[in-house]
Formats: sequence, structure tokens, C-alpha cells
Amino acid sequence: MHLDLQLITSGLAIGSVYGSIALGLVLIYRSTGILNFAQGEMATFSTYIGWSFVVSVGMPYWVGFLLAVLAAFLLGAVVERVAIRPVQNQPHLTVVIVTLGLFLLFNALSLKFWHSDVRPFRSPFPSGSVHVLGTYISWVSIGIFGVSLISMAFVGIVFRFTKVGLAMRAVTSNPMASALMGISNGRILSLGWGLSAAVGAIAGMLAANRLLLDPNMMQGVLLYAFAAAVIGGMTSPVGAVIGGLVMGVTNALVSSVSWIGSDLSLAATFIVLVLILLVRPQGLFGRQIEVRV
Amino acid sequence: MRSVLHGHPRLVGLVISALVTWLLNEVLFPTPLNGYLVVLFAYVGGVVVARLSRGDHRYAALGPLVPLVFLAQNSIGVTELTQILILAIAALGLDLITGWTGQLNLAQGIFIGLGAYVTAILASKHGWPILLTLPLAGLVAAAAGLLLGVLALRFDGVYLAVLTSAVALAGPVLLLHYKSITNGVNGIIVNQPQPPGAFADWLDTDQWGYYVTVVMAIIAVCISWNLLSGRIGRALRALRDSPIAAKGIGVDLTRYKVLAFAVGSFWAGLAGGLYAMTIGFVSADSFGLFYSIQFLTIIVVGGLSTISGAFVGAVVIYELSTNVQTIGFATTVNGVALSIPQAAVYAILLILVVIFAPKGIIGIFSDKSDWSRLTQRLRGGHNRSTDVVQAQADRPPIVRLDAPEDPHPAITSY
Amino acid sequence: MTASTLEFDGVSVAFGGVRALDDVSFSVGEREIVGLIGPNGAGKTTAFNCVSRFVRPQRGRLLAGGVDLTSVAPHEIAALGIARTFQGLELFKSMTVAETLLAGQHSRRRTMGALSSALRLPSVRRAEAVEIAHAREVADFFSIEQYWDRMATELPYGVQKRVDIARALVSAPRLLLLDEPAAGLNVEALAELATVIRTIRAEFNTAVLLVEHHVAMVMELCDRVCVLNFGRVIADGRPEEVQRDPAVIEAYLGTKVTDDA
Amino acid sequence: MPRKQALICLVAVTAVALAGCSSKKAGSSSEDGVTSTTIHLGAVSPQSGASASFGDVTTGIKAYFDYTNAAGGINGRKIDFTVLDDAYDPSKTVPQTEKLVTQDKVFAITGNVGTKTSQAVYQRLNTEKVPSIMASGDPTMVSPILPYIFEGLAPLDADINEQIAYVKATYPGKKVGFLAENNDSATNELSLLTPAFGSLLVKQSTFLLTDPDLSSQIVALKNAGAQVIIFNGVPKYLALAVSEARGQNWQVPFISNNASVDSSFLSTAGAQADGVVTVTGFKTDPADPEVVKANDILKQYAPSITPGPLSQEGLAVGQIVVAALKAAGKDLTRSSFLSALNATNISSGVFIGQATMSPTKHNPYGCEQALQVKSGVLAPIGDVTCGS
Repeated sequence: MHLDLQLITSGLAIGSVYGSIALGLVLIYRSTGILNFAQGEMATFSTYIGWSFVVSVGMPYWVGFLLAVLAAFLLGAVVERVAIRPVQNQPHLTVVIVTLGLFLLFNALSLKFWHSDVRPFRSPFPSGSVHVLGTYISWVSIGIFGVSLISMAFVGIVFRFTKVGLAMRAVTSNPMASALMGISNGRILSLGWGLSAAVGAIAGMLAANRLLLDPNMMQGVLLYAFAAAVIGGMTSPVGAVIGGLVMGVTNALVSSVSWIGSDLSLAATFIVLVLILLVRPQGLFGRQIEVRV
Repeated sequence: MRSVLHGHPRLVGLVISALVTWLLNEVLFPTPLNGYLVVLFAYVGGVVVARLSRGDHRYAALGPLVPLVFLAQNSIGVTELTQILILAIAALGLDLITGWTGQLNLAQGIFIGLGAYVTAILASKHGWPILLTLPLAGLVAAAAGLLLGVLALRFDGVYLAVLTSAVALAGPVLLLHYKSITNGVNGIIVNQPQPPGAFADWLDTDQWGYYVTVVMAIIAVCISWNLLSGRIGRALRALRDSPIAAKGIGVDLTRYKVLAFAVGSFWAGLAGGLYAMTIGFVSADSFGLFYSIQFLTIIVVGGLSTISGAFVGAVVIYELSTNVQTIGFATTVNGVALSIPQAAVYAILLILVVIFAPKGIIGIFSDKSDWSRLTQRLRGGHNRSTDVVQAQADRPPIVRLDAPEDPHPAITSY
Repeated sequence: MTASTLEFDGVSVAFGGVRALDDVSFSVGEREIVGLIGPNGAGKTTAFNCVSRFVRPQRGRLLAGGVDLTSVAPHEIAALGIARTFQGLELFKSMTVAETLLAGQHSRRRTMGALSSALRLPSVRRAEAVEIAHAREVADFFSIEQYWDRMATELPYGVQKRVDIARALVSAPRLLLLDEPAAGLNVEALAELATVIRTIRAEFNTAVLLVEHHVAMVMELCDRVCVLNFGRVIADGRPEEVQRDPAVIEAYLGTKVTDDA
Repeated sequence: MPRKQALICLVAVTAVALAGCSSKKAGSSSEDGVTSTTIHLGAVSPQSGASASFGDVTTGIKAYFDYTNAAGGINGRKIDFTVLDDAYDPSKTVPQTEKLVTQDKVFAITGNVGTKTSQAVYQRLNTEKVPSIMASGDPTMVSPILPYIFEGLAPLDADINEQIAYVKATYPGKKVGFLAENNDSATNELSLLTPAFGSLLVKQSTFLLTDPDLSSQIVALKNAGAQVIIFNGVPKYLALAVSEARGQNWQVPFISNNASVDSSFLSTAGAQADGVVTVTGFKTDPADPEVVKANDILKQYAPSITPGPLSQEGLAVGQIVVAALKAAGKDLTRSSFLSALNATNISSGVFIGQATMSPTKHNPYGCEQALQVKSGVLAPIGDVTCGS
């Protein structure tokens, strides 16, 4: 029995990584209406920047961490300005292709600068595990979980209580009106991308110890993070994190079912996802979109 | 026949691209660059087909012949060309689903895989003649596409993207799992067919595969054109442009959306059969999510809702992803040669194409406004802030893709 | 009165707790022009959407030529000879005027004909030729022939409106539903519109049901006027009767009875 | 209108005919790719995508060729080595390989990387009579022997049999779990493990390269009561598996395929790597002069990569090719090259023991040794075993 509990805690641990990347996706989707395929690769790239500061340059961990988050913020804003804004008025599919291009670009750059070797990256959290209720939970997982909750709260507060968040929502829901009200749409959109990249960098830096840092570190995660964001309803920070946990636990549990096994667990997990969406097409935390005639 | 270089923006475009290619080729890079040349040829081929097919559907059958230009230039091999045409057939199918009907589909690759397995299993395990298996490969994929189409009716936008990517992820895993049928991860080796009697003297196996593929591509183009230029094409565009008005004129959205999925998957399955026949080896892990995404980039780069766009896009994407070499600069910094890896070159070119030709390469030639937009931007002559506002206001929802660029046939020529 | 082309029989629709239509009954006779008016929120559009089957009535029947519309799918309405226009025009932005008019005839061929279309069999070519000829006639009638090969959404607003009506009429309907046809028109165009609608009836042998804010035009144009208020029919009859009806005057009190909305 | 149609037909027919003409295969001739000053060789390997790291093999091959060129070349000729990218996708491997053969007219294919990608081309390369050394250890490509096809990597089954022998000797009667990437080499391995361990093989658990972690696999193996884990995969997932197991306080011994125990595994797994066992056909003692030389070559000619099992394998492939080219003499033809390959007998180099090939043995490896990680370094345990 306690081993099944171990499955659930393992699922929660990896699920919080999914959730933290999903948070970044939700941030961009909500502030600019774009599905960003490059979220994971940008996070990996930023993590490498942090790794370079800490390991290659030899800075103290938290200094490197902060610099990497800052760099990620700038990177996000620049990417929005250079690659996204020129296609803002194109159909979504075109924008999606640009984010796919960014995905390939950042992957190639990570590969070029840091090669495909897996690199160790220490965690700010203590190594080892706690032993509770017969299960082992690593401090790193607890740390990631905690930080993803903090990020979630941060994103939620930004959206709900700050002027910037209000402006972001205004820009997505009615750009014309918000421009008339004197909100600088461009700046808000850049800010959205910057924040999202920063949230991604935090997730990447913290998860690198667990996922192991290589240029493809986030590819598997991104698939689950998409699913997590969608289950969460695409616009809800809480939904993203809970969606991540749902995906993590579902994956762990289905792989323990003997007739599914680990080789079919990916398929089974996504079938569960589709079933959830069939029942609730708007996701667990999404609002039902009004059907206008 | 109308002049190929009709109108001055196109001329400017050609001159610019020729200059850029020359520059890339001669100044920056020490090695000969087939890839860039081929991209330029695709560009020229695109002009020809776009110009010709405007107003007359018979010219659209020239689409598959676009890549032939390169063969004549001897810059491309027959096996490569075969693969490009196979990509194009599948992209044509995806365009039907995504471009014409507005249903984002990230699972086209798995239908190719399905078709490839049908051909591989029938041909190598049951000894069927390969040509006979091709239509069956299409039909099996169409049946699967029909199922996905029915499921897709419930979803929209991002959710449809996730549904189809779930299929793209789960599909190969399932194929690998049922080892008794698919041979699991070991894959299936297909003996490539020899050309039949009369052809055997002057064609080798690869060339035979190539001609079969060309014929299939032309059939695919003709049938697609017939479907899309008539009542069914209008119904599909109607339901994409305005679902409400489409219902009003009597279009059964359900049937047509599912039809698009079934027919689009049929082409994917046929492409898969050709894949098995010409590659000679089928393994499910070749048909994953990234393989599928490749087809989205093909139709967007080539030009959504255009038949020749699928072919031009296939040439460009294939060449960019394989034959564009690492850009090595002649200069070095501290003795280390500067270079941009191939994948990054691909990514940057992809982004540039989408930014500067949002309606695809074909779009550059059939719509003047793209060029005027571009030249305007180059002159720096437009207001950014209002642009973004306009952008936000104008942006259609994800499923409602842009107006198809295909030059609309003048009714008089039917 | 002739046999009715469309008949509302005790139709009720509620959205949440709000009664949009409450036991509405009225009918449109063959070749009759009927106006549906009422203050904002009176339920006009809902009534309209019931016919298009975008809204499903909770109670009551909607009969068209003996068929209960509540039991057919939205896309089957067109085949029953009911065509509609849209207030927002909803033109197909990827289509030329010609293609729009061909698309409008979608319901005239009953089967999908995927296979025969794929092979472009002679039967398909013949059908297409007939449809093109018909589209040309209709385009001619609406004076939009000179825009035949232009993208519909790139034309001036007034022309787009004509394209919208032409798209509906090209299916040769028995009943044409017009959704606020006067919206956005200037005075001359308004005057012209009434004439156009009468000519449509004459030329195309169709009944017309229009929802309109523009009361004056409705009174001048329609054979019969049905007034809705808070989801109920408060008056139904010839324009002059309706105009004198105290309930109608009361409903419109505070707003102008005669002009716009 | 009929004139237009005729025109189309004309254009189409011309174009198709053109294609036929210009692609008419000259057939590769014996002298292809060799001039008085150069020998043109080629290979297709993944340079991009998720499996880009396999490209280290061709980087190793290229390093050895560059080293050979710098040392004066082969009988007065320098090697010109073209590597094309297939992103580990067979539908690209075929055209890219064909391009090397028909357009670049390479003399030989030396080091196409990967099993599924090589599967797609080896038969056609044999038909086209192009001598080919595939960088794969898949036994099916060399049994039955095809005259033009050789393999450059250690055969998978030799490694696996050695692993089985090690486990049986060291952990007799213990329950075995198998953890592997879901690919052909794992299926192959399973077909050897199943008869060897019978009911002692209690659980097989697979993962995909899209799996972000291995927690559920490790729990499944633990639940099944496995006492030894045999691993087949890549370094990253070995590191994930070891750290996950140790994180659950499970001190199960790991026996891994050789390619996974590289420097990146040792550095990422850190202290947790200690005790992991692997089997290799290569020398690993850092003090061995051959190993020193190999590392020097890689450092000088392949500075962009960290030396590891993959680049070392590449170096070995390069060494076999160069030796055969030298032995083929001044009048280099494909047949003299093939004879030289069939008479391969190299005793110095990074292999353990001798690398030999013959007309009935197209894979040069024979000797194996078990190694174990001790304090972050791979150290030999037990004796060298040779022969199958």
C-alpha cells in the first residue's frame, strides 16, 4: 500500500514541474492570447544561462539565479518585440508557427553553446529525502512544489490585484478599448512575455537538478505542461498547477496498472486527458465560453 | 499566357532573393550550398505555378512538378525528390483539414505511419503487390481520420491542438506496443518493388518509386482540385469563414468537417504507403509529434489553402531541414570559427518567412498586398501602436484561419 | 389568407430565468411581407433565431410547409426553403461574389456527392453550369455583376449588403428572413430598400419576414406587422391597425414611434 | 483552351522526361571518390533533433581522419569526409545516403549512425556495391554476411552476454529487473535476457525519451521485487534511474550498457554513480598509452565534444577504416578496400585485445571486460573475455 502512496507522491513531485511550466504558458496565453510552443526551450536556455553564471563563472548560487531570471525576462521581452509582434495581426496558426520556430531556435542554440551532454546542476534545496508515511519525498521535490505554489500565487496576484495585470487582461479582451484608455499595448505584451519567460526560468533552474540539464530537458515536460494548462482551463494559474499535479499523478498511476504498463502510460495518460476534456470541454477551471449566435 | 514576372513587386522579390542567395553562396560561405539554391528554385517554381494556376484549375496539376526544376538542375537526387513529393501529398491532406476547414491538426504524421504500416504489413508479411496496397493504406488512414474527425467536433482552438497532439503522442506508442502486428520497435523491412517488365530496362528501383509517387501526386492534386474548386470546397470555406452563415445556407457542419478529416487522412495514408514503398523500412517512432508538426510548417510556409503551396512548402522545409548546412563564417574570433548550427538556420529562416510572407511563399506572388506591406515596413512607414491595436482587434480565433490565398478561379473558366 | 409559409404556434424560449419568448403565435402567409418589431429586448432576434434553429424553443411548434422546424437540424432549414440574411452580414471572406452566390445554392443539391465531385463527373459539371447561370441572374437583379470576381468582403458596405441578400435569395427560398436590413443605410438607400424588398417578392415569389428597428419603413412596406414586447405578441395585424393599437403605443412610449431606434 | 491543355501536357511530359534523363543512374563505379590526392568518404548521422548526441560517433570518426590527414594522410592521399544530417529519421537517411553515393560519389560509407536508420539503407548500399561500415551493433545486418556491409560498433549481444554472465556470477538467484528505453536494442536485449534468467526476470519496465523522469518505472521495479537492475538506454536516464532509486532509499545494484556510463553520467550522478557496472570492448584505464593518445586526438580534433563512449567508438571506426585504406595500397579500389577490410587485424588501439574481421565475420569486436564505477572512476573488475 505504501508503495502506491509512493507513486502518488512521485506523481505530485513531477506534476509540480509540469504545473510550473504550465504557469508560464497560462501567463502568455492570458496576456497575449498565444499558445507558446517555445516556453520549455526558453526555460532551458535561461537555465543554461544560470548554470553558466553559477558553474562556469563561479558566482554564488542565488546571484546567478537572479541574473538568469532577469536575463530570461529580457529574453522574453525581446522575443516578443522581434519575433511575435510582427505577426500579431496574423491568424493564430501563423503565430503558432513562429513559436515553433522559436522552439527550434532555442533548442539549437542550447545545443550549440552547451552541447548535448547532460550536466549536473545543484539545487538550492538540501539533498536527500524525508521519510513520511512509508514514502520517500526528496527535499528538491518539496522545494519545487513550494516554489510553484509561490509562483502561482504571484501570477494570480499580478492578474487580479495589480494595475499591470488589469491592463494585461484589458489588452487581451479588448485591445482597441484599452488603447483608447491609454494603456500601451506593446509594453504590456512585452511585459507578459517577459514575466512568462521569468516564471519559466525559475521553473527550469529549480527543476534542472531533478530533470538533469540537457538541451532537451523540457521537451517531455512541455507536452505534459500543455495538457496541464488545458485541463486547468488555459487561463487559470491555479488550474495550471492543479492540472500539472493531475497529469503527474495520472501518469504515475496508469503506469502501475499491469495491463497498461510503462510503455503505454503516455498513451493512457493522454486518453485520460481527452476523456476529461470530453466531459468538461472548457477544462477544470475554465469558464464556459458563451456561445454567441 | 501571362507573363511570369507580371508586375513589378514580384520582379523586385526575385531580384532580392537572387541577390541574397548569391550573397549567401559566394560571400559568407566557403562551401557550395545546394540547399539555398534549391530554396531559390522553389521560389521561382512557386511563381510559375501561382501565376499559371490563377484562374485556371488545370494548371494546379503543375504543383507536383515544381520540385522537378531542381532535378533538372541536378541539385537534388531522385530519392530526395520522391520524399519531397510524399511530404507534399500528406501536406495537401493536412491543408484540407487545417487550411480549408480551419481545424488545427497536429496528428497528420500518425496517419502517414498508419498507411506505411498497412503497406508494409500487407507487402512484406502477406506478399501483396505494393501498388495494390496503396489505396488500402489510404482507406485505413481515412477510416482512422474519420474517427478523429468525429472526436474533433467537440473541440476547438487550443483544445483541438491538445487533442490532436495527444493522438500524435499516443499513436506511435500504441503501434509499438502491438508487436505481433507491427513488429514493435524492430520495425518492418519492406522489399522495394522492382519496376515491372517493360520499365525494367530503363528504370531502377528508386526511379520506379519516384514515377509512382509523381503519378500519385498528380492524382492527389487533380482530385483535391476537383473537390475544392466546386461545391464541397465552397462548403468547407464557408464553414471556416462563418459557421453561422454556413448553417444558414444549408451546410451540414458535422458532415463536412468529418469529410475533411477523412479525405485529408486518406492522402496521409497514401503518402504513408509511398513512404513504406520508397524508404523500405517502417518504424513507428518515426511518426511522432515532431514529424506531424513538420506538415504544419509546410502548409504555412508554402501558403495555406493553396494546392501548389503544399508542394513549394515541402521543397522549402525539406531542404531547410536537411541540406542547409551550418553557416560557417569566414571570420574567426580568437581562433574559434563562428558558426550558426543548421537547426538554428532552419529556425531563423522559418521565422523570417512567416514574418515577411505571412500568407506563405505562394501568397507573395498571388497577393500584392503582402509585398506592399513588406516594402512599407522596410521603409519604416507605419504606426506601430495602432498596428498592434488593429492586430489585436483583427485577430481571428485560432480555428478561423486566414482567407485562403489561392487565386480564386474565375467562374467563367469552368 | 393563404396557407401559411411559417407559423409560430405557442413558442416559448427562456434563457436562464428570463423569458425571451412567451407563448408566441403568429404566421407568415405565402408571398406575404411581415414585419417583426418591438422595443430592444422584446425577443425579435430570438424569434428569428428560432426559425434558423440557432435557438431551441422549450415549448410550442414552428411549422413551415407542414414540417415542424423544432425537429430538424439547423442546416436542414435551408432545404425547406427558408433563407436568411445576417445583421453582421457574415459574408465568407475567402470568397468572391460569384463564389458566394454559388455557395448560397448549397442546399439545392441534396447529396454531398463527394465521389462524383472528386472525379468531376459530367453530372457535376452540368449542375455547376446551371448554378452559375442562376447566380448570374441573381447578381444581375441586384446589380452586383460588375463585382462578380471581387472578394465580397472588400466591397463597399452597401454592396456587401446586397451580396448578403442575394446569397439568401439565390437558393430560391419560399421564405426570406431579413435581419435588420435597414441598419447602417442612409436615407436614399432606405427608400430604395423598401422597393427592393417588394420587387424581391414579385420576382422571386417569396414570402418575407423581417426584423427591423426602423418602424416607419416597416409600416410602409409590410402587409402585416407583428409587435413583440417582453417576449409576448402584443399586436398582430395590418400596419394601420397596429399603429393605432394602444398597447403598441404604450410599449413604444418614451421612445420614438416613428423613427429609428 | 485545347492549346492550353496541350501546352500543359507538353510541359509535364518534358519535365518528367527530364527527371528521368538527369537521374539516370550511372551506377557507382569502382573508382568513385578516389583521386590522386583525396579519398572521399561519407556518413549520415543525427546532427539535430532529440538524438543529436549520437552524432558524437561521426565526430569521433572525423577526429581520427583529421589526425590521419595531419600525420601525412594515406599513401599520399588525404581523407575528405562528408557528414550529412538525418535527424535520426529513416525517411531522411535514405535520400541523404543516396546523395552521398550518387552525387558526392563517395568511395565508401564510413559510419552511418544508428540502428533503425542503418536498417533502412544497408541493403541498398550492398546492391549499389558501396563498401559500408555502419556505426551500429545490430547483429541482423551482418548475419547473413553481405559482401559490402560491415559493422563498426561492438555487437550488442556480446555486451549483453557478458552482462548476463556477470549478474549470474555475482548475484546468483537474485530477481532481475530490466529497465530500458523502448527501442530495438532493448527488444533485442530482452530476447537474450528472457532465456538466460527465466522466471528470475521479474519485471521489464520501459521509458520513452519524452518521459521527464523515471519515478513510476523505479516504483514498478521495486514493487516487483527486483534485486538487480539491468539498464539499457542513454546516460541521462541512467542518472535519473540511479538518483530516483537512491532517493527512495533503494540500494539496488545497476548493470548498464556501456554508452550510458560516460563522463556526463559520472558527473551528474556524482556519488550515486558508485557501484554501477558496465561491460565494454574498449580500454578505459586513463593511464593506458592508447587511451591517452585517443583522448589527445579527440581533444585536438574534436574540441567541441566531451570524450565519451560514443566518440571513442567513432575513433575506433576511424582507426579500422584508416588501417584498411592503408592496407589496400596505392592502387585503391573498392575491391582492394574490401579485401583489406576482410583481413582487418589491429592489435594496437583503444579496443581490448584485437580487432579482427574476416569474410565470415563483419564485426571487428571480440573481447569484453566488466567495469565498475568506484569513487567516480570506472575501474576494471574481473578478467577480459574473448570470443563468442
